[in-house]
Amino acid sequence: MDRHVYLDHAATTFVKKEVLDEMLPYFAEKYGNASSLHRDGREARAAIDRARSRTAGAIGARDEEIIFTSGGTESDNLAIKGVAEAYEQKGRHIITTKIEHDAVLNTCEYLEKKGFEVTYLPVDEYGLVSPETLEKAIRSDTILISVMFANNEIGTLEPIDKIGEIARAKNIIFHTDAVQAVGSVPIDVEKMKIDMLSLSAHKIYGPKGTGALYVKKGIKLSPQSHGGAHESKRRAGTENVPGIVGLGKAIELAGANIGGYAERLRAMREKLIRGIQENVSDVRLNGHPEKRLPGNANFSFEFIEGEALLLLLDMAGISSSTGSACTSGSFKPSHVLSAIGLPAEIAQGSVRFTFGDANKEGDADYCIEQIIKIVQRLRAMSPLFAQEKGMRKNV
Amino acid sequence: MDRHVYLDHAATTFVKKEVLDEMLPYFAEKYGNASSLHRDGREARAAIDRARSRTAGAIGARDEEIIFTSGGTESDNLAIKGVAEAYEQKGRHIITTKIEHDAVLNTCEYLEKKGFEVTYLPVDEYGLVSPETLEKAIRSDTILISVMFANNEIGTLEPIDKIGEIARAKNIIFHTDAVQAVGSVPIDVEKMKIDMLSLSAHKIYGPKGTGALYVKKGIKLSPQSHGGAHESKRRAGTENVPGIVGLGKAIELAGANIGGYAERLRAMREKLIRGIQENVSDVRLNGHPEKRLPGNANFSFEFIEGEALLLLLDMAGISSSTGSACTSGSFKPSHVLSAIGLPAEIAQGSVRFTFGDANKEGDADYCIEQIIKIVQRLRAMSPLFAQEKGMRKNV
Amino acid sequence: MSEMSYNEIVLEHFTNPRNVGEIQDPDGEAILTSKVCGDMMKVQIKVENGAVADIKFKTFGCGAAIASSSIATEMVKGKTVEEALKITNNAVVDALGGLPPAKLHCSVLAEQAIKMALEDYVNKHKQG
Amino acid sequence: MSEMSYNEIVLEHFTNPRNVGEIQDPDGEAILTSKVCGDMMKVQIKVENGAVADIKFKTFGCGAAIASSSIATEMVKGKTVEEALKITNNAVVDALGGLPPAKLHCSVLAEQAIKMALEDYVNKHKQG
Ligand SMILES: Cc1ncc(COP(=O)(O)O)c(C=O)c1O
Ligand SMILES: Cc1ncc(COP(=O)(O)O)c(C=O)c1O
Repeated sequence: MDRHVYLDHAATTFVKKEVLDEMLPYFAEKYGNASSLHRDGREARAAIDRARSRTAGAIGARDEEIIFTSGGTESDNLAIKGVAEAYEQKGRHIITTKIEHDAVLNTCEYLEKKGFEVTYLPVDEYGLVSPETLEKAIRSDTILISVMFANNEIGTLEPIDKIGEIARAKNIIFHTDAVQAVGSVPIDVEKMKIDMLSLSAHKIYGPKGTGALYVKKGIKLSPQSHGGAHESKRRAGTENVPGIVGLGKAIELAGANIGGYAERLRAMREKLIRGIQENVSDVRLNGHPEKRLPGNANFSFEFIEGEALLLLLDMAGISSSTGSACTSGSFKPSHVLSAIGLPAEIAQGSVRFTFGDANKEGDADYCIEQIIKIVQRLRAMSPLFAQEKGMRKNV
Repeated sequence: MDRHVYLDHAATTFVKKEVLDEMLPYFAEKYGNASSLHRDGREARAAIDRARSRTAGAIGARDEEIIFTSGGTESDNLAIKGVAEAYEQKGRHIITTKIEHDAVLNTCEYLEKKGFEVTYLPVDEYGLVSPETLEKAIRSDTILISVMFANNEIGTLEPIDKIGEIARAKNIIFHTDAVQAVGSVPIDVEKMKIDMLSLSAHKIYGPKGTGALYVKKGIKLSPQSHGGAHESKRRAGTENVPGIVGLGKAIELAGANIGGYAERLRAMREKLIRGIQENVSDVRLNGHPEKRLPGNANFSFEFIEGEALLLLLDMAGISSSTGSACTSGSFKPSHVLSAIGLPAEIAQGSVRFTFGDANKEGDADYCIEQIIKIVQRLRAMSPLFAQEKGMRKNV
Repeated sequence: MSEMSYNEIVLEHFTNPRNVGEIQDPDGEAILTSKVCGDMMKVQIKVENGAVADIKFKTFGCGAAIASSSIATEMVKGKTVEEALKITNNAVVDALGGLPPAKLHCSVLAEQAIKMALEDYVNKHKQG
Repeated sequence: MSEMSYNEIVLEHFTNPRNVGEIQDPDGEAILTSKVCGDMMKVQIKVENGAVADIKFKTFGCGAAIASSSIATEMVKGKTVEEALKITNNAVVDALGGLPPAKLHCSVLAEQAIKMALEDYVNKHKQG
């Protein structure tokens, strides 16, 4: 099978040519250490400064509010542990949600072991957090609210501006994991009253291993990486100059094209959804019908198991994911699908398709065609399907 | 001035062509997420596996003992905090030295704030740690010994095998920061009884933003980055595939060439040392005369200040460093030079030259010629030099 | 991790599973759900002259579960009931040329479901 | 950080410092060591008709210290002693077009050493 259709852009994307072109000189030619005073060092420093401005500009922040990290995971860890450590005298209560990425959830669980208390807010059947529920969860010792901008599995967009409003009114630091949202949804940290925001380059056609954390001026943050005085002493480690340059270019490109990009993805995604819903029975679209990332479609195909579907799709040249890429290969049904109330056996049959710039006209059609065939084939060998259809016949 | 002589290889190196060539496909073509089950993911996973074998092979470790990180700083942080957290029930005492890199020192200082006790071993005038002193510092609650393989400022090579011997005999975990040593000195973790070892790609002609931590099988390590189940659950975060591929290639190349490389560097370095010592008065070579990294020369030029010297060298096209690149621009005299007993005003006149593959025949000569001129010029405007020479005349 | 990916034999059995289907009036049958992952396997057998003359399965499960079902049913086909009852999940894994560590339990599902169908036959046979 | 690098004016004064040297029989002089970083500046002045007719310095210090010494001595040259005493480190920094934040104290060294040399002259003058 020669055809290759990449429908896993939420897991990672390719690096765009314009991005790689800007990065290249910083590997073998302009290779100075940005901390060095000499010409090679200054050249590297200037490149980082430019990337910082571009990154800040893309989300409405100021240059000095951007800390470069090794990715979204580090940004989330730094935000949450950094605030927890800096404000523990003030309080030890954190509010987050049940559907965060593991980088947030596991960090919160780690803090629970260290004596912090964490409230994991529920979500409704679409994956939406309720601002009212959130407001009620706030206590006098709450020091941080962390709610993701967009969910990586089901694509649901959370009511970030409402949450920002509440957090600001109560004077509580508000962090959002926007790793999936940046590049697909316009973001303005000022308007949205966001105090901290995590982002990652490899989700927006930049390089893997580079991310950033926006931290509003005035917020204290205990560094989590100790060493040299890099990143205004908030993140030690020799700067990944080519990576940072790549992030700067990628986020600038993303910002410039956001409207058209979202439109393009939405069109392909809607075609896929329609095609599946019209041709496959017993299928469920997970996530919110409108408030969702433009490229995301997440289906539960009843009576079959997701990995088997994923493998046969892969053999047909289609790259997809069961839930989050990070949890593929684990058995616990996705915590996100559990949180929206899907029974385990239905959650098990879930597959995520995420569109992006690797896709072209016709990919959705090809995908529909293959899904129909493969679902049929797997159901034919599923004892659940036989039971169910048998039962219905008997009614 | 068109001539450019890079003598700051200890700060960072360029990425070699062979290394970049292997990395390139992983940006825009083979861009899968190594955690994904589909073909794109498997391709990325295979590349990481290969890099892991190469990295393990270069230091005599097993594949599963290698954890990829975002650099030397993260490796040091993970090693020290990871062991501290995993073994704090056993004891809260750590032994290190006064001349470690900030990535180790600041991590230890952080742990002191958290209730750990740290012994900072002194060094002699050459920067050597005494194994006897180390042995005496061991207590029943000592859980970790961390001694660097080679010092980044003065190049001194520590008696690692003796320390390994002692640590193993006392059953204490032994970590070494080998960021400067890898590629210049042969390393075998098995023979040297090293339990943990930090390394960084950008010091060995690999990319910035990638490093590794070797952790001997059986040692417990509390992860410091929480999130997905990457790196056998010891370091969360989407893998930087091109970076890891680059590290694998760079360390393989380094291992294959180590003898010739060290010889080449040593020859250039010795020429520089001789040239300076024969032509400049009141100059001191810091570090050990023989037990030192092949590329490192560190001088203290009395009566002048290092940054001024560095700037004029820079104008003459020579890139050098005052102490560690990370501390350039800070005022505290280098902690390493203080530890070897240099008075502050002499430490202030110190400059490090580190040779590597960016250098060619004649670089040492050019450097000698420029240093002679610049030192003369700065001394001519130094009140200290006038005093000193005046005093000597008066004797 | 590389431990996540399947070898050629597994992929071949997963893609072209043998013995999928149902048997009318089976001599023994069983449905089993894995406690580990919720995968489910249904096995039906036809016994002739004390040997497994035919065997069919339906499986709701991942690649490893389907491949294990396929190869395990192949392994018992033609064997005497007594011999067939000796099947172990290790033998299934070996026949598959290995499974990712996290997927070993899928071979257990196949072993147990087949054994249960055989036992179902033995029990009915005793009574009859 | 970009805050570490020097601008053109600073680099020019550092590379071609004015008024380096010594004065035989100065009318006022001073040597001052910075408590912040250990840099040292020596200043000598010649006064004619109440004005700074000549000024020379020697500085042990970084780029900022040398550039500050150079521009500060230029600024007071020709001024009356009274006017010269009004020199501030801010004026020195302004004349240099700014200094990296961490290097501001170097301008203080220049200001203070020059003031001390001027005061040395004033004191001697009073007494004489
Ligand atoms: C919502 C979300 N947060 C955090 C991360 C982690 O980012 P990274 O892969 O850069 O570590 C991801 C992606 O894996 C994500 O989708
Ligand atoms: C001895 C030593 N340890 C640790 C580091 C930190 O490594 P990295 O620059 O990859 O963060 C360096 C280099 O800066 C070093 O020289």
